[in-house]
Amino acid sequence: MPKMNIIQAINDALRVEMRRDDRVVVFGEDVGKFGGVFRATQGLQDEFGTKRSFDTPLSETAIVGAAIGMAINGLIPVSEIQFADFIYPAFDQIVNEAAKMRYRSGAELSCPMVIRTPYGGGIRGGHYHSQSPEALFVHTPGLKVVIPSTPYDAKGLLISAIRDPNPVIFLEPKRVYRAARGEVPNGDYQIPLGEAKVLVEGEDATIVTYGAMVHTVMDAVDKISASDGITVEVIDLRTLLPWDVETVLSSVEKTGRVAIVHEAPRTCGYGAEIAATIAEKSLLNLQAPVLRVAGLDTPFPYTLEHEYLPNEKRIRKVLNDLINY
Amino acid sequence: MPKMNIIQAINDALRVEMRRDDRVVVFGEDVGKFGGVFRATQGLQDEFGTKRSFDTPLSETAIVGAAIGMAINGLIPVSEIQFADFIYPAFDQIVNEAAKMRYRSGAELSCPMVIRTPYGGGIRGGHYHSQSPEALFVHTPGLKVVIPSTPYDAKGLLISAIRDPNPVIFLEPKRVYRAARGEVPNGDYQIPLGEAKVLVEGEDATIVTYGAMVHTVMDAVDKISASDGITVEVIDLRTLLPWDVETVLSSVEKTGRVAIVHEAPRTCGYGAEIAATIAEKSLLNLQAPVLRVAGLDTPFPYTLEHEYLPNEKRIRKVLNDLINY
Amino acid sequence: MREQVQRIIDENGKVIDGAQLPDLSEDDLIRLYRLMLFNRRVDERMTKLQRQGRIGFYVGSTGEEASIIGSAFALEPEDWIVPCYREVGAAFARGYGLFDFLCQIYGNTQDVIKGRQMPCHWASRELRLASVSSPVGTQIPHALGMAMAASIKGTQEVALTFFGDGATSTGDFHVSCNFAGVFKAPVIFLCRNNHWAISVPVGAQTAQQDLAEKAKAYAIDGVRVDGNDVLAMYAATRQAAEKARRGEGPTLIEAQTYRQGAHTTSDDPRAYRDDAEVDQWLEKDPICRFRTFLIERGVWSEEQDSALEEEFQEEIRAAIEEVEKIGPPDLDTLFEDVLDEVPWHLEEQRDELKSLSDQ
Amino acid sequence: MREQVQRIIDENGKVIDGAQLPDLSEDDLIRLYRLMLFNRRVDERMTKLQRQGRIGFYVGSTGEEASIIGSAFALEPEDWIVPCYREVGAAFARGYGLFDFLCQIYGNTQDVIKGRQMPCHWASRELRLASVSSPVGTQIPHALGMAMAASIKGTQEVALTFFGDGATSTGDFHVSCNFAGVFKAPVIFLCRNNHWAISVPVGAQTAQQDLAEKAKAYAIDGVRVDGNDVLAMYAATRQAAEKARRGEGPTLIEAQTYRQGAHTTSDDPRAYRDDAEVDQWLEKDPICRFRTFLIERGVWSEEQDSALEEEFQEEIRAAIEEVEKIGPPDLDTLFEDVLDEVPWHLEEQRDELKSLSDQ
Ligand SMILES: Cc1ncc(C[n+]2csc(CCOP(=O)(O)OP(=O)(O)O)c2C)c(N)n1
Ligand SMILES: Cc1ncc(C[n+]2csc(CCOP(=O)(O)OP(=O)(O)O)c2C)c(N)n1
Ligand SMILES: [Mg+2]
Ligand SMILES: [Mg+2]
Repeated sequence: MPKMNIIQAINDALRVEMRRDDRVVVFGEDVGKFGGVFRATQGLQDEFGTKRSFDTPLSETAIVGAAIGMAINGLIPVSEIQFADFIYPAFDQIVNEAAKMRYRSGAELSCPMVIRTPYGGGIRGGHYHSQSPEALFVHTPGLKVVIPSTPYDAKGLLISAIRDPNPVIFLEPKRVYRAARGEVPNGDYQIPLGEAKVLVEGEDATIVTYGAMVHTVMDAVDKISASDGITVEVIDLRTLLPWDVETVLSSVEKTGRVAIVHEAPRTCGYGAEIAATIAEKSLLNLQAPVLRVAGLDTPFPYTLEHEYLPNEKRIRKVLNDLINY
Repeated sequence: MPKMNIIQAINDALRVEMRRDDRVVVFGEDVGKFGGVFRATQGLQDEFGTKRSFDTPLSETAIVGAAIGMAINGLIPVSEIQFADFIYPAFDQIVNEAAKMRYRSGAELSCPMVIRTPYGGGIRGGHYHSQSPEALFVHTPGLKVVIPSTPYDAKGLLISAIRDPNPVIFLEPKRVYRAARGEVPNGDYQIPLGEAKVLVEGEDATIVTYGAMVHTVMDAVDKISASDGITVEVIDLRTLLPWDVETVLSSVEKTGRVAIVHEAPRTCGYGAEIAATIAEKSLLNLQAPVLRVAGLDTPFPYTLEHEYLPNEKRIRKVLNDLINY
Repeated sequence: MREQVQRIIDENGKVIDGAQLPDLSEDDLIRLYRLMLFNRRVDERMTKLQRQGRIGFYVGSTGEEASIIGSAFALEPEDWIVPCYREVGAAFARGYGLFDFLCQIYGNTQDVIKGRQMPCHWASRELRLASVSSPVGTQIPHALGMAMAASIKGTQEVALTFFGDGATSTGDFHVSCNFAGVFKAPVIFLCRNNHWAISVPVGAQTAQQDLAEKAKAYAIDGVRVDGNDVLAMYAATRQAAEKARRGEGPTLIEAQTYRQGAHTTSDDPRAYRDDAEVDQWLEKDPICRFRTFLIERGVWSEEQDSALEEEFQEEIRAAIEEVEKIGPPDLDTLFEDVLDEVPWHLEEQRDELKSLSDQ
Repeated sequence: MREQVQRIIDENGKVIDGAQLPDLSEDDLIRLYRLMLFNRRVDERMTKLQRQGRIGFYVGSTGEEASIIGSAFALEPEDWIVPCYREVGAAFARGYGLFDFLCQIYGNTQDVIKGRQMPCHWASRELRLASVSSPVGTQIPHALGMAMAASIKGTQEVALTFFGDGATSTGDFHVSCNFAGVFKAPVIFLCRNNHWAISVPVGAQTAQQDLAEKAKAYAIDGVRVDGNDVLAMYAATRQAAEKARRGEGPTLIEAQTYRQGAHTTSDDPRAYRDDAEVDQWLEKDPICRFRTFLIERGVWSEEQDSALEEEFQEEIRAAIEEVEKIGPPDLDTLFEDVLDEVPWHLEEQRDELKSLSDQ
């Protein structure tokens, strides 16, 4: 099996789907000729032509709005928003239009479409090249929200997202776009949306996480397990909505101690939902409060971004707090 | 003291502030001559002229974007978004610009401004005249978020919001705009942002709520207390960010049983944050899981809106579940 | 250089000197008339129902029927119509039935969209009628996307989107026109300039009140049409559709018309506009004018007109009677169609609600 | 009717027949030249620092200095400048210092904005320089609002906002121009048409490539100016500002110029554009042209030029040396300025972080 990074895996997924189904079209700012500022769409215009892979003028509103119209009229648009920080001009089209189209039309119309966008910090991107807006989309009924953490998952999840009949927000962990490498099968395979993955089994505590934070957590847990002699179960959610409550709850049953790690701001972040659900459904299993390690409730900073982001120190502290509760 | 409804109280607050401080300007769609589709700005143009109270063209983006510029250049803009459902075209200006202006400029510039908008269901408004987007703003660092439930609070909180040096999202419970009536002092008074109000004290359980749901909860609690012989403490948060964690936690200490009631969708809603925080900070006081009564995770419906909204039945059930846990 | 307003029949129903009548059969002319009159009578009846509290809300289009129906009539069945909230006349022109419309308004079990939206928010895949939503302007990029899809697929359909003068102030209008210019998308931007956006007159909406002129910002064609002249609306739309099908790109059509009534049943325009202005426009009413034209041409008569009025009255009455017997949608429908399948968290919410409603 | 491009000196530094030189002293002319040259040398040096990994990122403006500095120079100190990310030259024209700029780039303790944003995202209340943000177009409505505030307060300040050709595709551009037209706001929309938006040429950005023409959609004035002619830029901006101050409303100025370099240090334009096109524009370089003009006019000499180059080299070197000694901001700064006061939840987060960093 070839080794790929996440960018290559995404490129490969797009290629597989564009070959398989000529309704799939790929577009966005700098996406066509240039192949995207992160080069995720490189070579697609050469292979599939300018009708199926093209540049657009600079408007996220129109990119998403047009994608909705294309989806209704028989295509499967896979649009790119250059950075998740720039998705807000399309927010109305996403939350008021795409998300509600199937419901509001009694399923007369629907929007099978994917919006791909790199999210997250750690690349010295400051306020506007670092945000993690997943909670906003999870709070919007009518969307699926997916965040892969590895090349293998990225390809399999993106293929599933493209074939899914619902609008899918596909957030890509740009911090590990190139750093995360792994084996990726050639050709066609899917990873079902809605299924989490237990990355490592453990007995003493559970960490629920996703996206770029998976790597931070795995590194930290490796070290902490080695130094402290504890075992930590790590769950990569992969799909944030609908999320895999069963996998999470059965881990909680086992360990009784849970932390959620994400880099979006803490208040009303995705971790709040997981924490609230666990405390609601599994209170009697809990040996300690469900704790959250999250981004700070500040705009994303520049110089001190690594102070902002969850890191080994904070993960170590939270595991300590859980275990010594 | 005169009796007013919420619309009148808001109108009165605007008038008090416009008289006191000529930097305060009021504008939005249909706000000037007509006085707003809910008539909250009625008479202001007559009293203060077209420079300080005026109609705008139809663009929420420009309304909020211009408000930011006005705030930077010495005014205190109080803009109206006709329905909260129409705030999304301004989402980028709110979350990426207004919310981050002070932080990103090292406090060189700031946005003292208020965005008023009616929110919530129960008026047969369907998808687009019923939404409750508060969680989206609470999740955005740099904003304050306020929701009054009574005329008295509406006036006092709006005056505080106008004098606050931060951008404030002021969500108005349109369902009870006219139905909620009460005594409202003449002239100038403030209710500090960030302070909740214990509406009724109780021993057996706590309900945390805000906005229009305060009325639903109070009605339900009245009946349930009478029929079931229990006492329920009801807390009206009034400010959602920063929220009054002390008042909530001391109630939890007392009752050990909490439910949160709001009408926004449940998943990643505001209730998740309160539930997660309580379970984190006060686990050992909890005699039962923190439960949420919320809007459904669907777009807001039309015919069945009262099935969508939290109601007495659901509040009764949740109190039962809490008490019989 | 301000171009002329396209007109075919004048305010008195006379053919304008030198104007060319579109190639429409007598049957078609009568169909156009029937549609406009039907639209108006439905509007009137629904407004009354709302006053009586029998329905929750209604959006009328009195005075704007020609702009809505004339343009829709010029399209082919495979073309998409992408409306805002005020164009059920276009749906009727497509064959959308009164029964379906009423079920939508009542939001009952037979409502295609399952009682999920306010009145006048219909949709029909079969008839290629996109789904109405309330936010102003948001449908415009959808029409763009449908048209781009047609170009990409190499099919011949055109997308026509309706919107008001107020909508030209939105970002959605601008970005869609700009994309359409770049991609030469087969889309028709049909702006019903009815001179008001709730209480805001077009003069306060934009300094460029010659709305068709806005097309120049995108190097696309802009035409201005007497929106109360159903034949001119038909001809202009037909031309734009043919041009689009030839791959020559989009057109912005400004239909100059007038909102004779309230914005919706929630509105009372006496609070903000002068009767004198309304009266002026009543003289230019599109239906009276077309009726005179038909009668003078000998394809229609007063007697036929009276009969038609009776026919419509009875049809509408009977439909209401039938629809009012139908009950509200089932609780289950609340949870369907959020996604294609009901996810676990909605199953939980559904089960809880059902267990409570069984009590 | 496409109007002419406003020019004063041609590509060889000669005054164009019949062109009127703006009323600028010799000192002012030299100041303009110094600013442009300084801007370019700073850009070059910063780009190198980025290559060396000493700074994280940089946005240059090589080739566009005249459009940026000529326009800023035409304003009064009380006027607002509302930039995007490419106009530090305008800040320099206002008196913004290199030291401050470098501190911002390094995001250190002396950075006015406390290390919170990427390089080139400066702000200064005192100098009436609005805060740079990365999203394209979002600053345009702020300038509108500042201008509206001036009208409302009855003061005389004008707001000038810079943006690129790509930004004309955004909704923010449209809605701001439309409001400005309606309210006759004293705002100048200054579009640097540098012909590229990252990899997208202006020809793929909009079908209306005569960007000044877009002003017609709002019935506001649109003028096209040779953006590489610093005197023409000065004159056009001055005129627009005077008009705005007289209460005669906004102007859209299209400055026709060219992005000679990469979009930012993250970009490599060889992947998408031809060298031949770049070479053509190098011939029209704004600095060379103005230098020739000054020398031919006798207000400048080769010797002065060499001395100036040395002066700048030393100034920049010394500033970098000083700034590189300064450390990063304190942890506390992370939590300040989110709101005017630190709320309880941020206090908790701060205390936790501090206790961990003390370990
Ligand atoms: C984005 C948005 N903002 C505000 C509203 C409230 N609103 C409903 S209709 C309307 C006026 C629309 O005017 P116009 O576009 O001219 O259409 P018309 O109603 O005249 O047909 C307004 C402001 C809305 N529906 N959507
Ligand atoms: C809303 C938004 N979308 C996308 C981007 C990514 N981006 C940064 S600069 C740029 C091109 C801008 O081109 P133009 O407006 O011509 O300005 P220039 O860089 O040429 O000065 C793009 C697409 C962004 N910053 N903001
Ligand atoms: Mg209108
Ligand atoms: Mg450019």
